[in-house]
Amino acid sequence: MNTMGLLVFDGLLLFSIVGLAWASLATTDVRRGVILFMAFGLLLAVAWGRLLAPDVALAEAAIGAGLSGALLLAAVHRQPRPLSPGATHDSLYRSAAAVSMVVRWVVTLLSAALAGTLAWGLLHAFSSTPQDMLPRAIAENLAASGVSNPVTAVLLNFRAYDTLLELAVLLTSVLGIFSLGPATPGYQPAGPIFDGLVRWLVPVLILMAGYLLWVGAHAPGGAFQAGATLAAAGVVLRLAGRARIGLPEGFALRIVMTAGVSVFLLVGLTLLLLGRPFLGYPPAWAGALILLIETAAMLSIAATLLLAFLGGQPESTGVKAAANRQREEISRC
Amino acid sequence: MNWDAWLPVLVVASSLLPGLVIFFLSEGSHRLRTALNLAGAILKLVLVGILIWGVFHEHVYESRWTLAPGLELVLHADTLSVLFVTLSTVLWLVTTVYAIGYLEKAPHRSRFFGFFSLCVSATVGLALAGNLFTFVIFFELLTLVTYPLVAHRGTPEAVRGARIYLAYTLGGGMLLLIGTVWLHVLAGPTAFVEGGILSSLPAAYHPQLKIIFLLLIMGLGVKAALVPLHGWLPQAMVAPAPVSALLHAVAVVKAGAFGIVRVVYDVYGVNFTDQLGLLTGLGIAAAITIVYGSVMALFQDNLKKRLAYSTVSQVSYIALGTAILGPIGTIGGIVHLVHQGIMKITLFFTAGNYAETLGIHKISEMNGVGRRMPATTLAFSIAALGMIGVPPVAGFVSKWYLGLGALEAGMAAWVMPVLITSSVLNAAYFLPVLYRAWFREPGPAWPAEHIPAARFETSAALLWPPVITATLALAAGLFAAAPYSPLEWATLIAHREYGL
Amino acid sequence: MTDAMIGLIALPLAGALATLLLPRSATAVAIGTGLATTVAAGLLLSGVATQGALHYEIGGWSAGLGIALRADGLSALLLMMTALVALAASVYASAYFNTASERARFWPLWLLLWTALNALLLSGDLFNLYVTLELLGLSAVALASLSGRRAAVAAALRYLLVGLLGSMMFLAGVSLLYAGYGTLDLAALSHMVAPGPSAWTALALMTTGLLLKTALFPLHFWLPPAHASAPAPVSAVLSALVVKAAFYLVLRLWLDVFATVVTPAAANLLGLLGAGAVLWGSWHALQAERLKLLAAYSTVAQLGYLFLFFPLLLALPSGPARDLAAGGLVMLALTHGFAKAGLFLAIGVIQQRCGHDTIRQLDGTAQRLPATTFAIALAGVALIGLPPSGAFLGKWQLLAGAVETGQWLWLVVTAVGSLLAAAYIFKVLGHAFGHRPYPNQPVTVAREEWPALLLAGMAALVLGLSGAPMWKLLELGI
Amino acid sequence: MLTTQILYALTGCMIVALGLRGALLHASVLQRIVAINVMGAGVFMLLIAVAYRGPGLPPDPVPHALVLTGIVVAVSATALALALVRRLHAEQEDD
Repeated sequence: MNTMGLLVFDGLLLFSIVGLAWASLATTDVRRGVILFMAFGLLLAVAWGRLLAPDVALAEAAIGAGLSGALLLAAVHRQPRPLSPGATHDSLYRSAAAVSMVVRWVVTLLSAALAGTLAWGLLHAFSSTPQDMLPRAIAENLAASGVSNPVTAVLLNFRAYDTLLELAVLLTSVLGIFSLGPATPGYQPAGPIFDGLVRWLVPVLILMAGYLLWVGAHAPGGAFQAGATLAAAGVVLRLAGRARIGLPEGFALRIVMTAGVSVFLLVGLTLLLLGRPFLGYPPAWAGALILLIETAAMLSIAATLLLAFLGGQPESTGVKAAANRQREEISRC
Repeated sequence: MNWDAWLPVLVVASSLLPGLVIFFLSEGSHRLRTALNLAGAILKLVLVGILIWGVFHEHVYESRWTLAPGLELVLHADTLSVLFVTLSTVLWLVTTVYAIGYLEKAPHRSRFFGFFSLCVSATVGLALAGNLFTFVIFFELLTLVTYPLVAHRGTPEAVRGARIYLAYTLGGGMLLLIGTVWLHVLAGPTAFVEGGILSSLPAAYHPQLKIIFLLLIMGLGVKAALVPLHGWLPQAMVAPAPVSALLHAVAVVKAGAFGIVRVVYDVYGVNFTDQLGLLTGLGIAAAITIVYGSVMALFQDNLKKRLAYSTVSQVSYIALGTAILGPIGTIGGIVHLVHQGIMKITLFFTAGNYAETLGIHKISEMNGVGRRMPATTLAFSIAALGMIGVPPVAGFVSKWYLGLGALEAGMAAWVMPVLITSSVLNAAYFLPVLYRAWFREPGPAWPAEHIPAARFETSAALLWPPVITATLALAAGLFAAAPYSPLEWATLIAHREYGL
Repeated sequence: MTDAMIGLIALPLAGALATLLLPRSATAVAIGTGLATTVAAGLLLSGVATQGALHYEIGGWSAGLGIALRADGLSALLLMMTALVALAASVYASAYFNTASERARFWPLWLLLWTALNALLLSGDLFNLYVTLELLGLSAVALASLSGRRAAVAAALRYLLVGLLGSMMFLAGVSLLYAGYGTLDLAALSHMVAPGPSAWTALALMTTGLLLKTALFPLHFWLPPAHASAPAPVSAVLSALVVKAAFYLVLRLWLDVFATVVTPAAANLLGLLGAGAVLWGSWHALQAERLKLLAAYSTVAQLGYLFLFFPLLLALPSGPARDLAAGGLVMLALTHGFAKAGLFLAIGVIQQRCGHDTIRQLDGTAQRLPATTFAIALAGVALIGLPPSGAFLGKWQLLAGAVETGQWLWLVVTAVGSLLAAAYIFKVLGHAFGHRPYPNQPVTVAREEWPALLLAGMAALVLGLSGAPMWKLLELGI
Repeated sequence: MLTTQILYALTGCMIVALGLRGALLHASVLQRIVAINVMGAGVFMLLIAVAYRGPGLPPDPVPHALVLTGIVVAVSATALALALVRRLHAEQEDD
């Protein structure tokens, strides 16, 4: 692929990405917007591949386009009638039609100005000599990190604290979803063809998740991509109307949800007790510890993403998910 | 522990601690509350006695506490602060007795006496303040703790009056704060030093110092009820009698006047203030207030309103005294701080008695009250005559020194007419009341006779305080030359201020 | 002492997991964790006071490669305040939520919020700050929508969307800095950042993002409904801590990282926005019909004061005068934290006892709950900035700085703001005087009123009178 | 190849602008959530463009890790937002 061919490819790819983004946002029909957004996500994954970022491409395809798309489509599907503007409109932005042209122009100019300054700052940053201090440091310490894939090394060793907090973010969002009400009603059982597809697809997805988890140590993959694939298996089962989608019940469910964060924290603290810095894996043990953490993380990521898709705690569990929230009793004065 | 550093703190704490305890007492425990109040008052009196003896013998009492680098809470007892502390302590004791009698069956007494003690602590703290920063802190605290007292009754007028009071005093407090900060930036932490510290500043600062002086005086003027800023005083008369007595005759109004004296003598220095040409401005404002207050008092039928306007004019005598350059004028001004306090509190006590015993609120209802309540009306007459300036009551002494000071400072041209007209006006609004009380036939029945005429004309706790303060006013006039009398102490202050 | 830093993050996170796994004993576990975290905060504060700024590299990797935790005077003080306010609010919450299912849902999110606050105040790495900001935003939104009522959910949704916009802008700024200087470590960046288009754009983007999260004047529309509709302990922590953490970041960026890039003109713009916030917030607080809205608008106003310090700190030459102004800023921030938390908790008591918090019908309540009214009065004193409170010292330094640098506008704005604050606080307190007899016992609901009283007392009395050692501690910070 | 990096970075800026415009203008909450996700994708493109060193050379792994974390954070925020929207619909039916 000579440089001219690459340039054409890039041009085509970027033009379609921007086109899809614009189309997805310009339409007033939410369903059409969501579907275009999913296409945008997939093309984005291709772009990451083009920029030699395979790990991110996998994650983008699985989580960015896949799961976000699924969540959005489920939300659009559940939306009874176009949300009356009165419900959640801000006092500043009335429904699209009523917004005067002035506001549209002002906002467009504002965003264009933001893009301009961002580009101006970036060009200035690129013009100065690229600082390769960090990549070199990673290359030197890669041997001591216990994994050979640099991205996994950064995610789970050098910047392990970020990943710990990120898992906490995931846990927080699911706890927030739980507090907002019961899960959505299921889907009607799938027809024979879809059922057949599911019978084949789910085992492959589970196998792929295991592979992705294992391969993450030395090639693109890792806990996030594996977790997302596992969640995808659950989503497919849910769409096929199956009652049991592999999620444990009650206390076990809570164990799986918190597995990622608690294993991470336990490893970190035990290392601290052994005199090592917090989350400072001894080089000899680094590989094994990272795999242990990644397995736990995969399980909790899969569980949390699936629960997010379900929209709450599955009904059949023991916890009293009351149908509607009983109001707080406030004693009269 | 070294006694010198802790005495000022103890003086302030002797009313602060009982106050805090009283807050949490339940309504029912009268005896404990009364005991705490009186114990606090007597303890403070004893401590102040030691203070007077110490300061008289050039003994230094000072306690410091740093709030932030460059900002120190300083309590320093010098001659001027001791004068105001003694006045507050004596009158607080008397007023507590009066208040216990006055609020016999009223609700919320724990809250009342709690804030009452806090208010006295703020006043004493303000008097003992060693620098302008501490003064401002206690000045604002005074506003804060007097608001609930003014609004104590809870009636819509009381809450409205309290809100007006708050608006004025917080506005004034903000001006004072800005002036103090500005001065702090120019001249660093401004301690109160006899003779003032600002004269050493370079001439370039003089215009700024003039603006700062204006800000400070306006901030203090709100509480000292100088004319444009006096609006809150008549409104605050909705407060119960002991509150009007102590607060508007002694604590709040005097705090403003005391502040003006401090700023002129111990921050700027009286000669430097005159050099900046600010004294005449202050004098004119005081003169206008004196005349305005007296004129307005003429038209008030409500007894407490008339006394309120009389307070407005009388307090400005102190400001007038500070505006008269020279020791004699200063003595006149400072001694009036004490005399006016004693006389005015008697008047408010007696007004409270009339209201509480016979339900009299208006002067038109006071016909022949002398026959029904001779002792109270006698006290009222002594104090009223003192206000007019009739010897031998204390008021005469201060007016005499003010006049003498004006002559000595060559400002007699406009000060004497002001003194004369105001005395005439005082007579014009007090003598008819006396005539109506003594020589008119009483009406068929009193508006609302709560307390029947038993052995005394009213309950003991209501009767004795005005009698005591009336005798004090008389004594301050008769024994003016005695050692430790207010006049002697004022002379000592003036000599130390002028470095004689 | 560096273990205290790890403790401050690990303890609440472990607590959150424990309360999620053991819902029945959640309250006991949560209060226990809260106490332990407060002890850790105390240890850290004493550590910083004795040994100066502390520094900890997570995983043992050197700065830049790994993530560094930093604790200097400013962050140690804010951590101590966070711990005290959160502990008091936890005690309050244990009595506020009366159904077991609510408590089981509340505690894990509450401790995750606490983790996010501690992690943010300790973090010394730009991207780590982005993750903590997100964790903070999400847990705050989840808590705000806990009651499930329509108003709360709608306000929480808008809060989330605004928060996401803010985070995205912050991340854009982070990517710019990484493109230009190749590192994410704050300390390294503060030496490398030089004035230039990429630095200005990054600063502008990150500041806009953070201003969205701090709800500074033009971008404040989401705060009042969100804070007013959240449950009482949540709105206390939202107003006192969450918005302040975002302000702490703006302060850290402007005075530490971008110290060489920041221009007086930019600082004056921040000052103007702050002045707008003071006037707009105070005016709307005065018009508010409900106590919680009044407190929320008061938050918008009080944050305006904190932004007034920026033009002063830029104009003052570095030296004792600047340290005093910085000390005043921190004192004002701490006092507002305590006072606003106390105020919201007290309002919660009134709302729970009466079912409403409309100011006009407050008469009966204010007289029947003397301890709550006293807490509101103390908190009010601190919000206005009247003496014994810490805010008085803070406003004194603000006025002194304004006079010294000749920027009179800030002086006038502070004066008008304080008087407006007095107006709306005493509008509420006016209802405390009536003729209904007082109950014999001043405290009616001990576990709810004591936290409010202690927090308000801390702001109005303790900080004001014993604030002196704080200034020495700050020499190490800004 | 410098031009690829700049090309993708500029596209990233454009996508950020589109996302911001959509987020501020749309009234329907769902479309606003989509717009915010698009804006996030734009910022991620900036990061990945910054990491790109040229066709043959190994890219800088740090921005990749950051974007991975960013994607997961974005999806959790979207999930919570959608749950809030669903709750709002449920409340709308009640009253």
